[in-house]
Amino acid sequence: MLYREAGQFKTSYASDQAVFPILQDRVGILIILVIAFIGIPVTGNDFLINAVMIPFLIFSLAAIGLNLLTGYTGLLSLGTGAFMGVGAYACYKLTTVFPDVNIIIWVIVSGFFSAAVGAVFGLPSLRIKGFYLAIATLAAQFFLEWCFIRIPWLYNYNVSAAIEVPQRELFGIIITGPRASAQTRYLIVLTIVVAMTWMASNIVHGRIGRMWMAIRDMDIAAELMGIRLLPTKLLAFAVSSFYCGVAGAMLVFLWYGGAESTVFSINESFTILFMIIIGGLGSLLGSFLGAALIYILPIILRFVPPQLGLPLHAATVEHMTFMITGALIVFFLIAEPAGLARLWQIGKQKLRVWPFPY
Amino acid sequence: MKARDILVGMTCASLLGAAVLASKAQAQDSIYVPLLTYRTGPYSGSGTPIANGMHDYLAMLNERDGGIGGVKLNIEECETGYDTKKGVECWESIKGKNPAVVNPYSTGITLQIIPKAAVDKIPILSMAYGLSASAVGDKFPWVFNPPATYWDGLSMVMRYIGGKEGGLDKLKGKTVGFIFLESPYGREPLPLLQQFSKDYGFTVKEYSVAGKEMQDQSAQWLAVRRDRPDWMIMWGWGAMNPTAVKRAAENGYPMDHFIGVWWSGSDDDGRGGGQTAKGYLSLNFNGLGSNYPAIQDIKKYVVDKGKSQVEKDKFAENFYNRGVYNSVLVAEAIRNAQKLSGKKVVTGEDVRRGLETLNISEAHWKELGFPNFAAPISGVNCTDHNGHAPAYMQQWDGAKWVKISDWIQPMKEKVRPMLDEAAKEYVEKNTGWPKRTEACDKSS
Amino acid sequence: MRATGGPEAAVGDVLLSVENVSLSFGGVKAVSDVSFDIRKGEIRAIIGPNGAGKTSMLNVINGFYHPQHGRITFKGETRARMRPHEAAYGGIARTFQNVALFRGMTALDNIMAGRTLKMHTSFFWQLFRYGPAMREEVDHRHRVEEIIDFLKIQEIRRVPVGRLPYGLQKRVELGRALAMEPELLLLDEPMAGMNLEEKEDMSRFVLDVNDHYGTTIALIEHDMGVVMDLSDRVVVLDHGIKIADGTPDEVKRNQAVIDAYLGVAH
Amino acid sequence: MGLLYQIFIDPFVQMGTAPDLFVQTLWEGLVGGMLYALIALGFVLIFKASGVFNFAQGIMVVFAALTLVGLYNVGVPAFLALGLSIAVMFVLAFTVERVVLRPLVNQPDIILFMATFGITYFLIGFGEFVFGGDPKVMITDQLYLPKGTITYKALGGVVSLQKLDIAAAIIASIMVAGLAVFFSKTRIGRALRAVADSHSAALSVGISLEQIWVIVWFAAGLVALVTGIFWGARSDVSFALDVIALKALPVLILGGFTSIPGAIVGGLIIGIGEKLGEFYWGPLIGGGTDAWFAYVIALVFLLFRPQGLFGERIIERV
Repeated sequence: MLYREAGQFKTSYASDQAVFPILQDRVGILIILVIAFIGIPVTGNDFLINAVMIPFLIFSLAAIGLNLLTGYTGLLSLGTGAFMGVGAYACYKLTTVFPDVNIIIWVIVSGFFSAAVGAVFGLPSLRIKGFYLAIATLAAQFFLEWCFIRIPWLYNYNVSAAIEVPQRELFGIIITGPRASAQTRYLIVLTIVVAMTWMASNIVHGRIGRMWMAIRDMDIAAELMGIRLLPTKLLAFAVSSFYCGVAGAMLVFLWYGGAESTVFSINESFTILFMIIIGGLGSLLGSFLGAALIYILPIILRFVPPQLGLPLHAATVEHMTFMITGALIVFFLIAEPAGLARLWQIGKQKLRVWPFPY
Repeated sequence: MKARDILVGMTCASLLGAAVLASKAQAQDSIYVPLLTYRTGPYSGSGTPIANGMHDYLAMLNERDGGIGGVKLNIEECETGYDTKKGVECWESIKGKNPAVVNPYSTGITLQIIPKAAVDKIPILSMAYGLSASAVGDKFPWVFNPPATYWDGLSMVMRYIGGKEGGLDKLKGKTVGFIFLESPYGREPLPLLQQFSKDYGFTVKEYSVAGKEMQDQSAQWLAVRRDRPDWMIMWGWGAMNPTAVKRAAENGYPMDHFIGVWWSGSDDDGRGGGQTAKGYLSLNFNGLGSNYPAIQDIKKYVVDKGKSQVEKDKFAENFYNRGVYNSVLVAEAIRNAQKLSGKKVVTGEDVRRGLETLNISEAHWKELGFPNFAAPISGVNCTDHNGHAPAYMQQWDGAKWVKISDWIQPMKEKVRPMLDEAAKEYVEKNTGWPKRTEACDKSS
Repeated sequence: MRATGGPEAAVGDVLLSVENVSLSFGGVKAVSDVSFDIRKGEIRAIIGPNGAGKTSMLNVINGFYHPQHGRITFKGETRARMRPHEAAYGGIARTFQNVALFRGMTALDNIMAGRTLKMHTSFFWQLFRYGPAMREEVDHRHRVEEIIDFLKIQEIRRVPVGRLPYGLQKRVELGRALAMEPELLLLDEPMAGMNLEEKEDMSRFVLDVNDHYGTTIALIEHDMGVVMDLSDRVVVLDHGIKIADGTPDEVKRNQAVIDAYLGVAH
Repeated sequence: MGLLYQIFIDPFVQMGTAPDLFVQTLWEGLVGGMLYALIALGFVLIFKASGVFNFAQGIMVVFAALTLVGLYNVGVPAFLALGLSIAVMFVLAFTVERVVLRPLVNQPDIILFMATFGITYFLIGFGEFVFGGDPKVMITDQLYLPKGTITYKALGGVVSLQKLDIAAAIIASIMVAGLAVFFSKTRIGRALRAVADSHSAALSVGISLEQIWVIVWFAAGLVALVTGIFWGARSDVSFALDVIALKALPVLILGGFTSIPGAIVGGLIIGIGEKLGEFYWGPLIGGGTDAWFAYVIALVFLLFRPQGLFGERIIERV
């Protein structure tokens, strides 16, 4: 099918204001969704679903969360890991105190706890920005991490200070805990991620998204246009943390099956940040592309060189991952600050005029 | 624009490549032994020698004997960085490749994968670490932690202290400090320590060291100075150990009253403090030095052939030998499994049976080329997945470790009931924990 | 289009007045004791040499700077200081000396952003982009398209403004200000850096806005010709002090003004 | 009541009854703070001259120390290794300028800031790749650094000071004094200060911006090396130090981003504050407070005095 928009005239502003105005894009999304919802669970092996797809989707959601804050609103945060942690611990407390309520509800509700905490730590954003704010979010990161260890109530006084995921069911199907099948967990994760991505897309394409981007691009002009900075920034913090919180809860309940505080360390914050830098700041698509690249890079390094007859030590893979990630960040910031998402657009642009580039 | 084109191309190519390769299946004519190791990050100081030891013994079996029972071992390391998260990722990525046994090498990782083991039918060998309660075989059929649990270890330390004080009842009114890494590992002995404190009437002071602060520790040791504990016990790991030893010496703490568990006794741990660390004590259960035929074989078949990552001067250090010890258990479990199942290429289920019948007598140790290397492993069976073997005390003489005691037996009578209790509690907490269905083999 | 007034609104009542405003930054006086007023429907120019305090004056009017002394009366309400969102809600819009567009957004989104004040659907509907949210989006899109047509920038709708040439950026910025349907439009050097043709276009737009929507305009401009052609009344600042106020002709003949320009410029 | 007593009375009673421990705590805080201050100093040098907020400064400390020890471990004599490490830091400065800074010139600050994350990660991977990830013992003896403990019997107890820490304090003071002289007396130093104000002013002194960047990054590299030596001597050299190095960020908030005295005073305040807080008040809330103390102090500062103790007020313009 050729990628052409010729002949597609918009007859109303409503259709022109749609998120995907071009028919081929809508068809493309549909195909991807069909593959994701039917193709992968039916044909994919356990490794693909469990070790690649589930974490990829969860990290994508966290990356979307951070992207709403950093990419769309221009507020750099290094506290993503901790906000994810709030979601995870909130979900753990909720499901152990009220075990009868369905776990999926608690996964979503835990996002609200994360949102509240995020909004509190977003308060300084009125007075400070840029790397000042980044340092302020470090306070959130380290303080919350400390709470995850020193407030035993949060992990039900387990001696190990770790949280373990209890087994929960939905319509008689086990959906959490070690006995839940990869397919089930994958479908739950996918549904939540798709729904929340759709909502994020609605937000950023509407009034709120424009307010956020206005603040990002020129906060003074935005303020003089009547956009109130503090509520808007706090909303960005809250929504972003909501996404991160749900991602954190899913990370523990639908992927790891248990966690200790170190899961939500500063390194997690950096990983997510790198995903959006490489994927593309201010792009939902970029969040997915960045998560794919950062998450799959070590897997590539583990599998590709041995096939080429260059076995790498496990530690070397780790070192290479660090080096390549670092180099990629610098490279992208220099060559294509808009990240993979922009490359994708350029690719599409080329396809649109192909085969006659001029 | 050029750079962009290259970027587009590279990205597409690598994503495609990954997709193709990741889905490639593994041929099974060897036994897959994944090793969860860490040679990077803050804990690599402890992790690297162990990783070398584990790898090199198995590699030696491949080189010298052509594997085990004629089947080559496919040894593959997965880097965890002592990070629970990465450990779980390792588990997820290896579980499809029919691993014989998994050595998580982190209590945190062990805790996370214990529930997965039964489902994925992969036995876990958490050698002298992990969840103490997992020694209870009828509750944890897939988890093994020989030769001794942390609770055994703590009881040995108490026995040693009792010996020095002239009886454990003499501890009444004294203070015992416990400095530990803030992690599931460091916290594991806490319940038993509290129990001891109740039983013998001493006060416990806890000093937790967060991973971030482990290279500093000045606050903790100032508090030690304030509290003046009579004995200090340490459950430390990685860069925490040498720093703690150094800070203890700086603060004038009597080093011969400072006792580390077996994981706080690597050569690097003592070396960090050098001469000032003289007198520091730690538990150990494996032999020191390279004076064993099998260790010499490792040197001959692996190290000298350049097939090891170990630095020459770190060969056969304490933690290297610890790694070797671990691999001996793995190898013997696989051998048992081959015997029990009659198969050459054994699966995780077979190796589980092999571990359950693990029995290494003194004569067998000698046969393997490790005369007097370690205490016999005799107590492992279906209900006891640990064996509660003894350990000995070693002391840093300023340059190396010296064995200073005989085998110290754990207080099994005290530990075992508590283990049963803890296992029961664990099962109650985890609703839907499956009953043991695996049949029990007779010990070989 | 306008909420109040209309094309027929004649030059009349005082819309905004500043009285005895003084503003300083750490001892440096930017504006001292300046008073003037802006009447409904007029085009009011603020001129003066570099560093005269013109931009600071605009910043005081729309609440970005808070003067140490003086009062501002806007639509009959007097206050010591304006706050940015109060000014915006009250109907003051503004363009900037160095274009302050939202560079990462398209021209359309920039102008749509100008409608923010007028949009009210709740966060909940926004989440689903359905029902009231979608209706509102389409309604405002209609208004924005009118402005786009008016400014003749149809073909650059979907272009991120960072990639537009300077002249067009200025035009989009004007569009964004117009989208707020202001009663008072502050233009800070709308023609700076433009060639003659662009200046003529822009002048026409300014006059059209004043005519068509009846919007009161206050502008800062360096090009004397433009100022004299466009404005109804001119206030002249120099070194933060008001030195003249009156019709273009009066100001042109004012000796203080001539001195200030000769003395500073060349 | 009991809680109030524990918060407001008991810690001071403890200070009074065991003054030796109080002095010791102060000293430990001072030493820790000095190391924070040295890292912050590296930040300030780079920020002043290039406006780049160099997140990688903490990693440069580890990298420099690791290079030194790594070279020594492969058989290079200690002082030659020191010289080579200095050379490596120069190469690093040069490379960073060429590969990262120059292509990113005129980009928004935040982009440069994020680029230094990239440098950070690259250095971690590169350092471990070349020298291995295991912690290494600093070669204090070979560099003729003093070791051992000076113990004073005073204040009804014992106060023990590490000779090494004293040496670190002295060398750090010399270095700061040297930098001060460099900035005020030499031509390059004055150019550096000029560049902080305006880039064209620097050009008029006849030094290109590129050269200046190399120079400040190199200077920051030297500061990192010195810091790394002393820090490495206190604990072992490994990348586990990087999280502690992050504490230099709150120090900067306290001291202001452009002030050298600010960096030092800020470092000492945070060092002493977190140790006193942890020792006397930490146990009340479970201990381990030094993990976040510095950041929360910085947060409070950001809310009430964003420009720091010594920074200048920022005026926004349109």
